[in-house]
Amino acid sequence: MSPVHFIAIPLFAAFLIPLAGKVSKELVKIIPGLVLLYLSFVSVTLFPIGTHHPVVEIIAGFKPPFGITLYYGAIAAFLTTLITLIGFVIWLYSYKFIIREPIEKYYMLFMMLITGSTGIVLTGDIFNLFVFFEITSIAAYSLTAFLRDRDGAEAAFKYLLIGSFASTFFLLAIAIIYANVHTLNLADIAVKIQDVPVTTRLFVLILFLIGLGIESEMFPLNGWAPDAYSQAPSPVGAVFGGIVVKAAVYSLMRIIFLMFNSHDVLHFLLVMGIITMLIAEMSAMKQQQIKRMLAFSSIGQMGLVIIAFGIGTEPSVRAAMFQMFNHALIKSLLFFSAGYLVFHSGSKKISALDGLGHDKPITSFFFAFGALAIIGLPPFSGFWSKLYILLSIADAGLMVPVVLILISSIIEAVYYLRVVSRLYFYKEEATDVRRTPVSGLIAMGILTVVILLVGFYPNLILNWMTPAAADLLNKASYIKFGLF
Amino acid sequence: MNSIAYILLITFAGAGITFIVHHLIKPLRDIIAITVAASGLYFVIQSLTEKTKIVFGIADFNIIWGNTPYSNLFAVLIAVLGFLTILYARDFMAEKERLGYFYMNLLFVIGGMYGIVYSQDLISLFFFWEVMTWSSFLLVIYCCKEAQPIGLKYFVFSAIGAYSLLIAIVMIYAQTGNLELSNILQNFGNISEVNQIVIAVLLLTGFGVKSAIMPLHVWAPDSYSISPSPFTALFSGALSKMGIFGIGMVLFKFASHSGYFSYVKIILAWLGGITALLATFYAIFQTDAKKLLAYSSIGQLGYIIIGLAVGTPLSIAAALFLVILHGAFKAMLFMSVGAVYFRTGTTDMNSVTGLIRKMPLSFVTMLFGIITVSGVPPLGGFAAKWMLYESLIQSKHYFLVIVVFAASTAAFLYLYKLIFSLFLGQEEVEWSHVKEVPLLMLIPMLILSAFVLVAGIFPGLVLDPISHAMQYLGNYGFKYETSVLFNEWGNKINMQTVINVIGAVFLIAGLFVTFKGLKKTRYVTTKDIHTSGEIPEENENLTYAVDFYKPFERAIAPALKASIDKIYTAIGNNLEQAFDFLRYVYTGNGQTYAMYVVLFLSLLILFAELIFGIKL
Amino acid sequence: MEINWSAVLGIVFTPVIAFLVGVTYGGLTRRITARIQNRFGPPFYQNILDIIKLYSKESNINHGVMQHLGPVFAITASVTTLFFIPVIKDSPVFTNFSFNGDLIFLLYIMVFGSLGMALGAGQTGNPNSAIGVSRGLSQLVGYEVPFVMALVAIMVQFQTTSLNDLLAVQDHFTKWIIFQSPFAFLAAILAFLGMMGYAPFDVVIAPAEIASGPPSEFGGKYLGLMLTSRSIFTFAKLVLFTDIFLGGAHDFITLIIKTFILYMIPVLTGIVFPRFRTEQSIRFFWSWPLFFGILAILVVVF
Amino acid sequence: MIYYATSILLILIGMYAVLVKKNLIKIVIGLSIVDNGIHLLLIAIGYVKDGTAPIFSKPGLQASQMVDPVPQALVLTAIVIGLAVTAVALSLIIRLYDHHKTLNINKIRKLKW
Amino acid sequence: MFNDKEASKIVDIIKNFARKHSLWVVAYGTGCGAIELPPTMTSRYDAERFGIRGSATPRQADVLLITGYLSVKTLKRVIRTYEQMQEPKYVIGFGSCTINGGMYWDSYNTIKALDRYLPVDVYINGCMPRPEAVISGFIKLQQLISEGKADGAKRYRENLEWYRENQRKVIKNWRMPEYNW
Repeated sequence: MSPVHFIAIPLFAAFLIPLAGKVSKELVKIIPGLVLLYLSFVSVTLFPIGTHHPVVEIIAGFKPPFGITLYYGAIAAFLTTLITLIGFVIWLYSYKFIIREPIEKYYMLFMMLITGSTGIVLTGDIFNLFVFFEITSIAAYSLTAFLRDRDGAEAAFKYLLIGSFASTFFLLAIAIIYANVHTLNLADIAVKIQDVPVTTRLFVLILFLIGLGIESEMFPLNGWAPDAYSQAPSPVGAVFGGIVVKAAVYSLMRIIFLMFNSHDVLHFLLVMGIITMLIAEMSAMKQQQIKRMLAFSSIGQMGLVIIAFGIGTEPSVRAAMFQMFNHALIKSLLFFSAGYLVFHSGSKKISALDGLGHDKPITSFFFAFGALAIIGLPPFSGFWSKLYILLSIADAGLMVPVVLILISSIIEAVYYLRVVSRLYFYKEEATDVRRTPVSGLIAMGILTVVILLVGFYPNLILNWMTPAAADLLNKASYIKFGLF
Repeated sequence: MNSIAYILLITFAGAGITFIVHHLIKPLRDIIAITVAASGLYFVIQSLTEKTKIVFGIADFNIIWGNTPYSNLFAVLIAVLGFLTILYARDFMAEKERLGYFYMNLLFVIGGMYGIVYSQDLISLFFFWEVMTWSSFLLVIYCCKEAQPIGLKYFVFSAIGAYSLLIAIVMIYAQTGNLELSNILQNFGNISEVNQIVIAVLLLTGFGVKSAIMPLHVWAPDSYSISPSPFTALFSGALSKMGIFGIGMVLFKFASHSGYFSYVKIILAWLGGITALLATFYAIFQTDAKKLLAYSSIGQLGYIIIGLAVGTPLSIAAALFLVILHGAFKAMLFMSVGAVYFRTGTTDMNSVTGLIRKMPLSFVTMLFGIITVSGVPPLGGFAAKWMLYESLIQSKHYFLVIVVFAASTAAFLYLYKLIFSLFLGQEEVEWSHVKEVPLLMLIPMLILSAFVLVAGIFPGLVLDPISHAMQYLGNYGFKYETSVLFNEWGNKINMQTVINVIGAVFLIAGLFVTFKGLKKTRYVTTKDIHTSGEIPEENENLTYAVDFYKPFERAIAPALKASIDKIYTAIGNNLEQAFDFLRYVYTGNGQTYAMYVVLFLSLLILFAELIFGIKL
Repeated sequence: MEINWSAVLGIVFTPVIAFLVGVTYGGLTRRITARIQNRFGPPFYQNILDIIKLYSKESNINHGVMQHLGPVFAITASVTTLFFIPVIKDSPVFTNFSFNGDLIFLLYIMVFGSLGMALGAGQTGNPNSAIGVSRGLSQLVGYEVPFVMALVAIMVQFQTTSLNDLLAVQDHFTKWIIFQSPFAFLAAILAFLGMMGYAPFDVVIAPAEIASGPPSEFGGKYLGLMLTSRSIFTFAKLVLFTDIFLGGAHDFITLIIKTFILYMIPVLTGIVFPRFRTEQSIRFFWSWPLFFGILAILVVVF
Repeated sequence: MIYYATSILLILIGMYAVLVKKNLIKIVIGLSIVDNGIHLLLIAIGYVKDGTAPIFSKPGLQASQMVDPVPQALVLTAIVIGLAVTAVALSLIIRLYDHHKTLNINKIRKLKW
Repeated sequence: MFNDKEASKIVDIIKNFARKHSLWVVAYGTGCGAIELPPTMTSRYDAERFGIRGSATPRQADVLLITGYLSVKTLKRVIRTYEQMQEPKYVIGFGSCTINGGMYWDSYNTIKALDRYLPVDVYINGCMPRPEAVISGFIKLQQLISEGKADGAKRYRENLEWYRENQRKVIKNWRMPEYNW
């Protein structure tokens, strides 16, 4: 087994699905599940290996720095595991949720997204990174418009517009880098970029910040995010929040730690993270639509992750990873439950959710659970990651971000709890008898159990987080293994 | 395994089991809840004799649970009140919905409180603090739609408190690199003085929210009054004490090193005094019994804070004595008001009246409660007030003692209004169907009543554990006997004599008045009163309850105009408006977003020097 | 068990003497009032006759057990207050229990009776009673504050809270606290006006307005017990003030003289003044008396 | 040098179109122009004056005389991606026109705030 | 030593002495006679020297003073007030109207003879009686009390049915509360 499976198999599945669609609709639904199950299995088996010692896979026989490599280190192991597992849960949820035709296109694009995301995480080549980025993006644009309604198309177009900008700048940055160092291998670039004139490096940095910042939802580059999150089908929202953004942030941080590891850059990230978080949380406060609210909350959480990365110490990076993990889990749970809540209430509005807690006790329970977890209350997993972020920030001697993070947590609590209140306490009688399908409930149940488990026993994840953080921060080892 | 582990395990697991059982076998639910609370009580008593410590690692931290004399004091309070509350809830909540939810959160609250007092490190302290916070929030919003904004307010304030705790914890971690209590206490002096003060103030703010110190109290009246009565008893009786627990720890274990700290203490003491006075004034003008009690709670917590902040042995003893006592009497009062609510369906003091003959035992409970609150001898409240005043005078807080005294005198007003409106006064036809509450609700009330009586006669019995707790806090040398209290000037009061004299005189006079002309003494209804010869109709309202203290209100009107609550509301609304304004950044026009991107790019390039330190 | 007979004697006789003195003072008040109003007035023993008559009423009514116990609370408070005050200085007979309590205790036991009465009055269901109680409690808040300030000033000045210690300090008339701490005395005596409940602070019972307020449903033995209690309580308060400010008394004659002089202050004020409204009286207590109280404390502190 | 200048000019023209033009089609055209600008830039980076194709077609040919093959490969990929994006964009525009009956981007802002 | 009988006799004497000298009056100012009371109580005639003082409520009062004519409407109130008083209690009819209706002898709604409805102990005649007459009436009552003859309350209780019958005759809308005598 090799890390190539992560890219090849979903890609293959993506092309297989339309064919399978000719045979049977059920097959279309089952194939992604099987693929993701297999990938999860692979990721879990490879996990200890990658964590212990990075695996570098050479594609097509060219040796680095000339050929394309896959770098499966601790952090890649962690992220692929996260992506595949979340992907599997999302598939489980989609199984009954996506009932609109064309199902095969949905699953095809979904597989493309998985391919792209794992590719971003795994690749050791900057242009390859760009390509995977584009795969992810195009799949994401299409998925956003999947429902074929007016707003979906609008959101997708905005996403596309901004996303094209991102890819443009990214490509420009690659061009400039290539012009200067004549290599595309990340490890090689990391070695050679030191000789490049400072001005050029800075320009490249800015272009990367913009290009990847758009995908990692940094303010003011995140105009697309609320629309895309809220108009895409709910599982796709979970994919965005749980997979795509994580991959984007990872690549941003990888590039920054490899090429531009300076305090000023990190401080800039810190400040941008804070601004992103605050503005997103404040905007979420008065949203009328539940999914839009979740989108803003997602942006806010990514702000938090960026803050933690911006501190740039090992504990903080570890905390950021932990937060990414928790956010992927919890936000997926929230999107899942919100999806069914919206479906049952027949309206995207928060005000339409009154009393759903009585009609749909289990789904509503999951939403409430997720709300409590994402605010960062113990004993849920969100508590630990937030705590670690705060501790690491304070360890770095900064107090202002701590205060601001906590203020935004309070705002977060306010808008989430408002929704929870509405669910349970605004109307007493039950009206609707439609049931949430079992597969959806199982998906949410899995997430819930994991959240609680991690909440009570954070070492479960934290133990794997330490090598991942070290991997991300340790440029030398990356260069060493990346170039043999 | 030892007792503490059992306590936490049983309570938390019991909470989950209760919730599940509620959905499977409804009748078992109450039994399980009561069993859980009872076994918690059993193990707390077990743990009193042990001195144990559990250490295990979670994440990167050592989690340490252990008991100290100080925590034992609070644990007993929690255990007893928790048990009695659940006992009381059995019948009170019988007809309500969502009982699984109720019992689960109630047990979570109890478990969270156990956790707080047994935590020997700040991580688990904060962990349990938050557990307690959200489970109590869920109980506050339990009742109805009206409770939602109130619950939200409670949660926001709790979150502010919890997060200032968290900031302090984070600062401590940054300064000492460790979060174990024993370790922190050793190294706290090494932190710079400014940081010490900041940490202490943050901790005090955090704990102060739960104990409702003045500028942070606004959540309390509404939350207390809207939450279901059994929980309110626990809320006011035990949960608010967690703040006190923390404040005690901060004042005596943490920040005793810095010289500036005395100023913090003085400010805290005065805040407590103002809290006591203003809360009392607000309580006087309430028309809802639970709201009145809520303000009363705030006021009483003010006394406790004064006692702690003044910090002489006697004042700490008074504060801790009040902690125990307030737990008991406020639970009694809330239970008694709850009993009224249980039978009449309202706690509006303007409409309920004259229940004394229908609910005599509830009345007795409330009578004992208000005598204790008012601090009139011979019940326990007097011993506490006595110690508080003496210690304040002897530690030269002359004006504070006046404020406190004014507050506790003004307390007579609302206490009288409470008992008068609900139990005394005209017996209206509207409430003629009312009966005494079931036995299971009476038992907790009567147990607590007996306790306040004993605490009044033999304060030494309660002061024994308190003196142990104070030794843990580093305060020695306060003198007491089983029923004799001494102040620092050597004056004393003998509660035994007091109760003997009062009892004897009361007995003689009572017998005299009873047996003098016994046959010709008859009972007449409350309709048969002097009305200048007019004959009141059967349903005519003769109760004087609306605007009961109008003259007093007129006298102190200027003091009541400023309302902190309104200030907070204004701040909240304006902030929300401002947030609302911010989201107009997202115009919805894709081109604008693209413009943002380009502008951001240009800005970065233009100010590259400023941002990255390199000129582009 | 050895019985201290002189103490027993004191316990038995102190209330009796207090009652007799108090009731006589009450009668004298009526007579003095009458003389000032150019009337002849009732005999000085008129109040005793009233009380005997009330006890001899053949039928009594109550509205419930709290009304029944209200006067009992009142008399318990009066007698207990009396027992914890040294009536005669250094006398083994009349010291009673005064070594077992102190000023703070006295402050609280003094309101015990009013609260008990208030409960009793509350149960009658008469709106007038409730109004009276409301006024009384409001006024209580008014006058307790300056009174406590005065006491705090004294306690701080002499570093004791015990009445016996205060008495021991005033062994010569130049050392009377009235001279040592005049502001405290002023604050206390103004508060004392309110405490006694004569005009202008008689808004509680206000006979022509709210039908005598709290006791309006009390008659017969209940009213009798209340009046007994009031007589004892008046005397107890007078003795307390004498002990605090005027150096107590070594014998009965001095005691009578001192208490009578003290007693005349509220009585004579009451005769010439009309009635304050409740809020007016509260504001009054929070103006000059409070000022004197603060002054007293400041004098002690600096 | 002219290649660099032209490519930057193209990028700027494309940017202008995207940022200022209100018609969705024009915006997409703008995006394409930006893309093309970058492609040109990439080619220009790899260009060697008087260079040959990067094939050892005749003996004695030095690697330095060849144009860099990597940018060309990159550009090929990028063109494909650009095409895909344009296709998606145009299909979205069709969908938008169906729903809104307009192509003015200012009027297509149902999702805001 | 005294025997029981003598002791009770002495107690009776003390009781009667106290009762006699402590007459608390609840004055029911039904008619014009009420104007005569202020001079009686104040400094010119000073009734207080006989132990007579006003009382605020019937619960505390000994004497019910009916100052003038009683209409049917006021009778009801008077009866209630009387029944709320504590025994021993006395009634003084004040002025001619209470005796025979006086100048309202032919009025359709005025009570002619008070004695038919309430047990009157002492009548003071005159229209109006001067304060001297009032005081003399009180002194007469005091005499009756000390002789133990002022037993109006006892009479009322014993002949309750007769009184009730009379009362019911004139009071048409009889909605009096039932007292548990």
